[in-house]
Amino acid sequence: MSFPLLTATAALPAIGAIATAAVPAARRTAAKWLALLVSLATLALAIIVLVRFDPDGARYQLTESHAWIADFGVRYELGVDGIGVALLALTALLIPFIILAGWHDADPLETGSKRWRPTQGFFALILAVEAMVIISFEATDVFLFYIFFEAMLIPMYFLIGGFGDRAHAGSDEKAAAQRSYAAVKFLLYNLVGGLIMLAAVIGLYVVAGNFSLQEIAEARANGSLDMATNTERWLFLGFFFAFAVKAPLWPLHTWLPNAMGEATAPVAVLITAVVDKVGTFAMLRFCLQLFPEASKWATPAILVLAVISIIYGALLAVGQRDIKRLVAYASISHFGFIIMGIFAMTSQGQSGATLYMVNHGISTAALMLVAGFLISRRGSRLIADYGGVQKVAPVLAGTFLIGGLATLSLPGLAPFVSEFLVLVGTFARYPVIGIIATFGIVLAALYTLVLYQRTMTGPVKPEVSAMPDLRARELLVVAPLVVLLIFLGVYPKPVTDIVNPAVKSTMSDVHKKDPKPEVEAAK
Amino acid sequence: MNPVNYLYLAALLFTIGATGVLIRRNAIVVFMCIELMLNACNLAFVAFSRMHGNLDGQIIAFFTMVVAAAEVVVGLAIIVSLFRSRHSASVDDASLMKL
Amino acid sequence: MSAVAVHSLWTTAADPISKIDAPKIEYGQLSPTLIILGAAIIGVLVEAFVPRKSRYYAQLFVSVVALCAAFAAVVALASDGYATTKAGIAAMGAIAVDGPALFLQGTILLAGLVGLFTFAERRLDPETHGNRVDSFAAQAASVPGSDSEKAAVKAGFTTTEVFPLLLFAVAGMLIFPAANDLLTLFVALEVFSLPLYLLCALARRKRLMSQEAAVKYFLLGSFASAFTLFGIALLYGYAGSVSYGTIAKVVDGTITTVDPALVDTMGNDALLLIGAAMIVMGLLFKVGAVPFHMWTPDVYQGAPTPVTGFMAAATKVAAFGALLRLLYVVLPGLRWDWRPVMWAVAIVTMLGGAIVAITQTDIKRLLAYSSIAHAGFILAGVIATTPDGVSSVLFYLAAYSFVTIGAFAVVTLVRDAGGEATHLSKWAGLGRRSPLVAAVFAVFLLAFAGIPLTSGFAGKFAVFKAAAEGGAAPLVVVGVISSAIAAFFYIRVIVLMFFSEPRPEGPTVAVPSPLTMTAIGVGVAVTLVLGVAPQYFLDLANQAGVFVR
Amino acid sequence: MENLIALLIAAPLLGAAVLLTGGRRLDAVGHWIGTILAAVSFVFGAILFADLLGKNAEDRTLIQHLWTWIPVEGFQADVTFRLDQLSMTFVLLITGVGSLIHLYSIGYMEHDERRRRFFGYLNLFLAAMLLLVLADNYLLLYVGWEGVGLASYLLIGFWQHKPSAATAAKKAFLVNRVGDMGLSIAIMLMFTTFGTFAFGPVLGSHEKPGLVEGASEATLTGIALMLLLAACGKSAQVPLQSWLGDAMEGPTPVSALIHAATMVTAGVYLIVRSANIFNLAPDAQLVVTVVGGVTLLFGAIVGCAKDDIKKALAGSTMSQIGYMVLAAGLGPIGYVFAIMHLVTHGFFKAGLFLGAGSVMHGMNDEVDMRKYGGLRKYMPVTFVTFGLGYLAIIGFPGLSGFFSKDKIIEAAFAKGGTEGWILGGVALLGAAITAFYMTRVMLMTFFGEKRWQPDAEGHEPHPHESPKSMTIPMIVLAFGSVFAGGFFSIGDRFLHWLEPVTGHSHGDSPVSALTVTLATMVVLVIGVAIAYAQYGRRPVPVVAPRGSLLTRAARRDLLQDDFNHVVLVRGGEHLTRSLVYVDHTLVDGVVNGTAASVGGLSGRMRKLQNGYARSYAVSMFGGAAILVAATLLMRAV
Repeated sequence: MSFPLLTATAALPAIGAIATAAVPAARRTAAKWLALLVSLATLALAIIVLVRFDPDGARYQLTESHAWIADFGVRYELGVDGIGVALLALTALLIPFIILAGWHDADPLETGSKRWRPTQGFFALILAVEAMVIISFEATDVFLFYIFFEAMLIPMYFLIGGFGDRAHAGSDEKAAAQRSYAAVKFLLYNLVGGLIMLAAVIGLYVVAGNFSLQEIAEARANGSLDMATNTERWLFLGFFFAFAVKAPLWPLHTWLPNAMGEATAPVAVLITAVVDKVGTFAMLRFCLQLFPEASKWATPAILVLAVISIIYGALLAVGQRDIKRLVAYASISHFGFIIMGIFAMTSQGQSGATLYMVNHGISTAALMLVAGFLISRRGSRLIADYGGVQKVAPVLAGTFLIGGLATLSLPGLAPFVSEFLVLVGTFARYPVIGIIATFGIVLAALYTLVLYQRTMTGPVKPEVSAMPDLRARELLVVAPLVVLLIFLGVYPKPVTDIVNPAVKSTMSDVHKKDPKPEVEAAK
Repeated sequence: MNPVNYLYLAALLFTIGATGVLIRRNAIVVFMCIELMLNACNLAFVAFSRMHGNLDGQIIAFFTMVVAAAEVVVGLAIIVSLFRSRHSASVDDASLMKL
Repeated sequence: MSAVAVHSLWTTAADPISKIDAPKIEYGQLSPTLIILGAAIIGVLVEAFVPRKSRYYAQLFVSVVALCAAFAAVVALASDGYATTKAGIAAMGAIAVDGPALFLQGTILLAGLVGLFTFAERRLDPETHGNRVDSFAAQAASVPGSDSEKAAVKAGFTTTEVFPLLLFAVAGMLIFPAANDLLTLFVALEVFSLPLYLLCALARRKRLMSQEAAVKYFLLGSFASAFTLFGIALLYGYAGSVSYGTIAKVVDGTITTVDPALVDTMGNDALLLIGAAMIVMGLLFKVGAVPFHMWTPDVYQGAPTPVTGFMAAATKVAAFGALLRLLYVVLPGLRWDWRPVMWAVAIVTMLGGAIVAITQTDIKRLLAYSSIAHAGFILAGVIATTPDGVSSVLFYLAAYSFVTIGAFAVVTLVRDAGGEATHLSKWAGLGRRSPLVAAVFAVFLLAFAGIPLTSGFAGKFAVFKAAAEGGAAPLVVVGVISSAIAAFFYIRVIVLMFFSEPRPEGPTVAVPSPLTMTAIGVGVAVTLVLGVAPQYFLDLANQAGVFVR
Repeated sequence: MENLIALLIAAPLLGAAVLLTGGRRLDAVGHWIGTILAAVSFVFGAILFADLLGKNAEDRTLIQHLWTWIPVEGFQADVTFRLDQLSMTFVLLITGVGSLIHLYSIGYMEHDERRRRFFGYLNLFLAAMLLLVLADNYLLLYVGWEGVGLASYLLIGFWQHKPSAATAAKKAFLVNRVGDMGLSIAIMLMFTTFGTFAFGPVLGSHEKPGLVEGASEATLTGIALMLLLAACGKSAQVPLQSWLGDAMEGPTPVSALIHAATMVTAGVYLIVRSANIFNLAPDAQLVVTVVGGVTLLFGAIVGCAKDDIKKALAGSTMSQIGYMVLAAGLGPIGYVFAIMHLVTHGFFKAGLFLGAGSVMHGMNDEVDMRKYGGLRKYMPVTFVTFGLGYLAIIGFPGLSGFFSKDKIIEAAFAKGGTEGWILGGVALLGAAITAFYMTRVMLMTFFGEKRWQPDAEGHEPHPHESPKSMTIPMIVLAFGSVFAGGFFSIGDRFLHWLEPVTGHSHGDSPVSALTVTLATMVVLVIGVAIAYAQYGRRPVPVVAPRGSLLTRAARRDLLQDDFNHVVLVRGGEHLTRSLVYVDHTLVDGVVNGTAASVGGLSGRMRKLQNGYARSYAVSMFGGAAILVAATLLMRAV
């Protein structure tokens, strides 16, 4: 029985959350530092996991398995494959930045009772989310996964609803109403998805008799467990629906703009860069492995939805007046790419999708956090309220531009690699879909550059004329992300090496081979 | 004569009682209707007991009476207290809580 | 009928009965019930003889001791194997001592104990004339607002009768799920109903509503029990016996001794079906299933909150226990007749409860409707008609009862000038004022909503799983849909507590005595334990999942 | 030796990194750092060039593999550089002209407080452009391709405070993105067809083509057309030419380097590089020639109507690149001459732009030629250099343009058949128009009497010669524009140099080379004469006359922008607006509607709870009745 590394990685932030919540009201700053240190420690653990993980080793590594609820056929089973490790690392990496970026977002405005501790709550909740996300990346037991997939909604819900944007901080009733609307919408949307998945989970148990991903996948593979076609399809749909809501896939996306618009920038990043990844990750891990046939059956429909997401999200991003909502719709477009890559059922597509999850996390974080800094300076989310910022705050503008260029996946920055892989992977099997999706890159350029032009260039608006440039803390948040974007853009090998084997085995799960090129290289 | 007829009677009484509960306003009367229903049950018990030729039914009838008596005790207490505080025994007046 | 027949009847009746062998009572196996009943009677005596000042303490002492002793007895019996191997019928076939009975009795006793704590709480209301007061009327007999009431309050009267009443109710509830013949069933029903009727009428504040609740509960309750009784009569007529075992045999036609009278009644299925339906209806009334639910909101709202909590928890447990036994022991042969009907009932109950709850504005009514919805979920498990179904229901009941009592206990804490502030608008911003209470209540709400890592989720999962395995997949789908709807209004309350600005004239949160604290604490503990590590209790429920015939 | 290739790119990249992250403390020396690093890169280029000359023709290809970029199952992209004669030519052009323009910018941007940043961007551009021409596979080329796009975006919009500049930058990037879309689709097609997109395996060499031979013509045509789309975007060919005119919002050195000499010619590079694909896709080639021909005229016509000196030159750039594309479309006959014209054009067009910049520098950034006049007295050096560039571009015998353009016209005729006649005719006509509008520019700027007045602030411009740092590059470029063509053509040096890569074939022209040359001369004279008649003989009105319909259309880029505006911009706005509406009302509305309807249902069901015990009893009774009935019914059925 070796040291339970994976459990520790998840448990550390959980404990940290409790500890942070327990910090007395007066010692606000202490809570912040505690949270930051915990997240850094988690990052350290994640790195250890990364190091201990052997890409060419067994499919699931660092596994742990303990009896839990025998009665439900549930075991406490953890294990990571390449995909899981990559996303785990991403999560652990982003949280410190999120915490650092949200340093002042939760300083109490109005004095409630002396026991009211928003700051502690804020950081505790972030850590709680981290713990749950991490464990859902590690879980190889469907039920275990489901539990945290659902449970993470609650802290997220409080983060969205409880800690509004400083843009409309204070007692502005309307803002408060919008905020709780967004929070409720987020929760109900995902809860409905989750509950429908619950039905499917139960169904899976009735069919399979246990929840162990490996066992079921094995049994499916060697045919000892055969589902009736319709059963499999229903179960698949049950699972997929929940993931599609979380991801989010058109037309189940409308909660995201509200949530990201109303939440503070760091929380918005938490939603789109971390939590939503669980959805796409789960498609790759659970939908494809548990229901390969049904997945193939549903592929055309899903691809169409994905393409719609890509174009639709981009077009709506163009039409937004609100910076954060714009980023939200951009994310919808990007999630379209990810899902398309997953269901293209080619190695390039799936590797690309996984890479995309990581890159999108980083790029959105960069863009959104800078946007957050911008918004916190001017106290408005409306694009129209800005102009000429580039002149007064060049560094801010520069980082914002880089974030934007990453969002439009400029070659040389990380997202390009993944986006191109997804496109090429899709094109290889579904040329038309691939070509339509390619229009997305033009639209991406459109909304990004329009955003940049309207906010950063042109004559300096009087309201922004006194705007300070990025402060040290903020620079500390953005700079590493930018570096990472460039590094992974020119040298993504470290990630792909981890991901490829996992993708290969996923491909074999769905019994799919890559299409051969028309003209064989004469070797 | 055929004990089945007693059953019909019992059913009839029961229905009358139930109808009374549904249409009468005065709590006391409603309550009496319920008693009527209970007694209809008793009649049924006795009749069945006669048909099966065992005594269970008759014994049950006695239990029922006792229970009915107990209900009377509790019920009247409640109804009276309601009446005293509202000066009305109409069940329709007692409708503070709704929706 | 012919004269001969009449004569024969007379003669048989007139025959001197040679000897009646004295009934054999297994006191040991009945001890839990007997202890409670005994304590209840002692309680009555206490009321009669102990000076008023010290009654409260005496009663509290007696009740606590009795409940603990009874629980100990239950545990002893269970560990002695009566839950599994030695399970049997006691008291001349009147009472079954088996797994479900003991499990539910244990649950009821614990619920009763926790409920008792909330009954005994006297720190919440401000002291009047230097006397600590609890949530019950100083003198139930005195007209609200009258001089006599004022006098009673001044004199510091308290209705300590609530304790014996509670005990009587508990006793009835103990028998109810264990009853092994219809007569016992009926008697037990009345034994626990009547005290509850009274308890509902005893609120200290808002007495008019309290009395109204009592009247409604009483009239409708006895109306329902009249139906039950008639149903019993019909079943008796059908099977010529009220003993579960015999009826079951007659129903599935495995009976050995058939006399001519039985032959022609047996042939008459109408008796059986109508009778069964009516009995089931009586039980559905008690669990508050649609369309027999309409008393629930009014009574829950009007009754003193501690009573509501106790009632909501324990009554459900007892009633579902009885329902299970009836359907699994008496009417298994009739499964194909009652299952579809129960399906319908379960569906309308789940949806109806959830939907109507959305627009409620009073926290107690809200919880009432949520309890209706939960009744629907449990019914889904009942319908499974598998051993899993039984154990899942048992588990659900155990989980649910503590959450409920805890939730209502929290409700008692939030007060303003007019007593408990039950209108939702008053709960706005509670999270800002007293985060801890709000957080605890949020935990309960999440458990109600069935969010993972709470007992609510484990229970819901168990029940739905059983239902799915029992071939009731559509029920599961309806179930998840209605829990989605239900989630909405639980969330609404949370939003209200945490995200809306506190009202300046908002309510205060009273600091309770250790009694209520224990009640709430137990609630939270059970909620989390059953949510995170339910295995042990599931095992218990599984062992307890078999009925004795 | 091949290890030097990476350094070619590394030097300016380093410069960009340092200058852009360096912060204010580098303001003092920033421009020198930038210039020196550009020069360093040029030196490396020269060394490599010498090395290549040392080898014999067929093994003049250096490959440098750095690292594996994207390794995925069945998909491999490497960071590998290929230096052959073709890319070498570009390297020298880019670093050479680039260095000169860096030097020029030192003076030109002297008074701009963001000069350091400007040089950072310039270096960034050099790095990207070099990556573009040195990449050994299409994906890496794509990186450079969009890299130059980014640099051009940043430089066009360098004066961001001017909304016009910001808009122009955005427009340039977007139009290029459309082209890039073509490139990425082309790459995807290659991947699915060949399983790779590296030059070596796919293209092979011109005598021994690679995998392309195995592919169907349809596929190849598809790939070729997609590549052409990319080229159109980058090289401002019809229909994606609209951005180039606006791009003149950028500082003049930028226009000279990026939008005249180097970046805009990348499209030609792409086509010539992919020669083996186009050779096997004749239909695509035809399209290429058509695009080239159309743009040739389009640009020329636009160039005639513009009064803004830079816009006029921009039009001319389009038209000249049209020549190159036309040549590239002709296949092996034309590739070499396309590149040759590209190089010579690099010299004289850069020179012309620098001259224009120098003029503006002396005229308070006045760009309207109608407000110039008679400047030859005030800025002699500029006048001479500009004049030489002018002679070169119109193809004055003996100067660079003469050789390169002449060859192209000849090749066009050599295409044979009606196509040949048409293309040749177009090329000739283009030559005439070129002569016309360039003469016009020349006359309006340097001849006639002075027409300038005080500007808005009321101070009279004092035209003066520019500082050395600006004039030196102009002089050097003037030399290039005079002698390059001759140097290349004498003994077909350039042809032999490039042939191993592009291959070459002599089409049999229906008309002899001499005839073509004479014809060119004739049209040249005609063009000049008309221009002189119009702008030399009588004074140029300061306010532009209304002009003919064609003139007015040409002033507005032949209404192409208006078309874009109406169809794309307006249409797009309406589309997005309506989609926003749809998203809010329909997609979201369904969800909220469901919630609302459930709420309403709840409200109605609530009414049943009317507080009357008796109605509760009724429901119970009814329930019981239903229960009984249902149970009986179950048995009945």
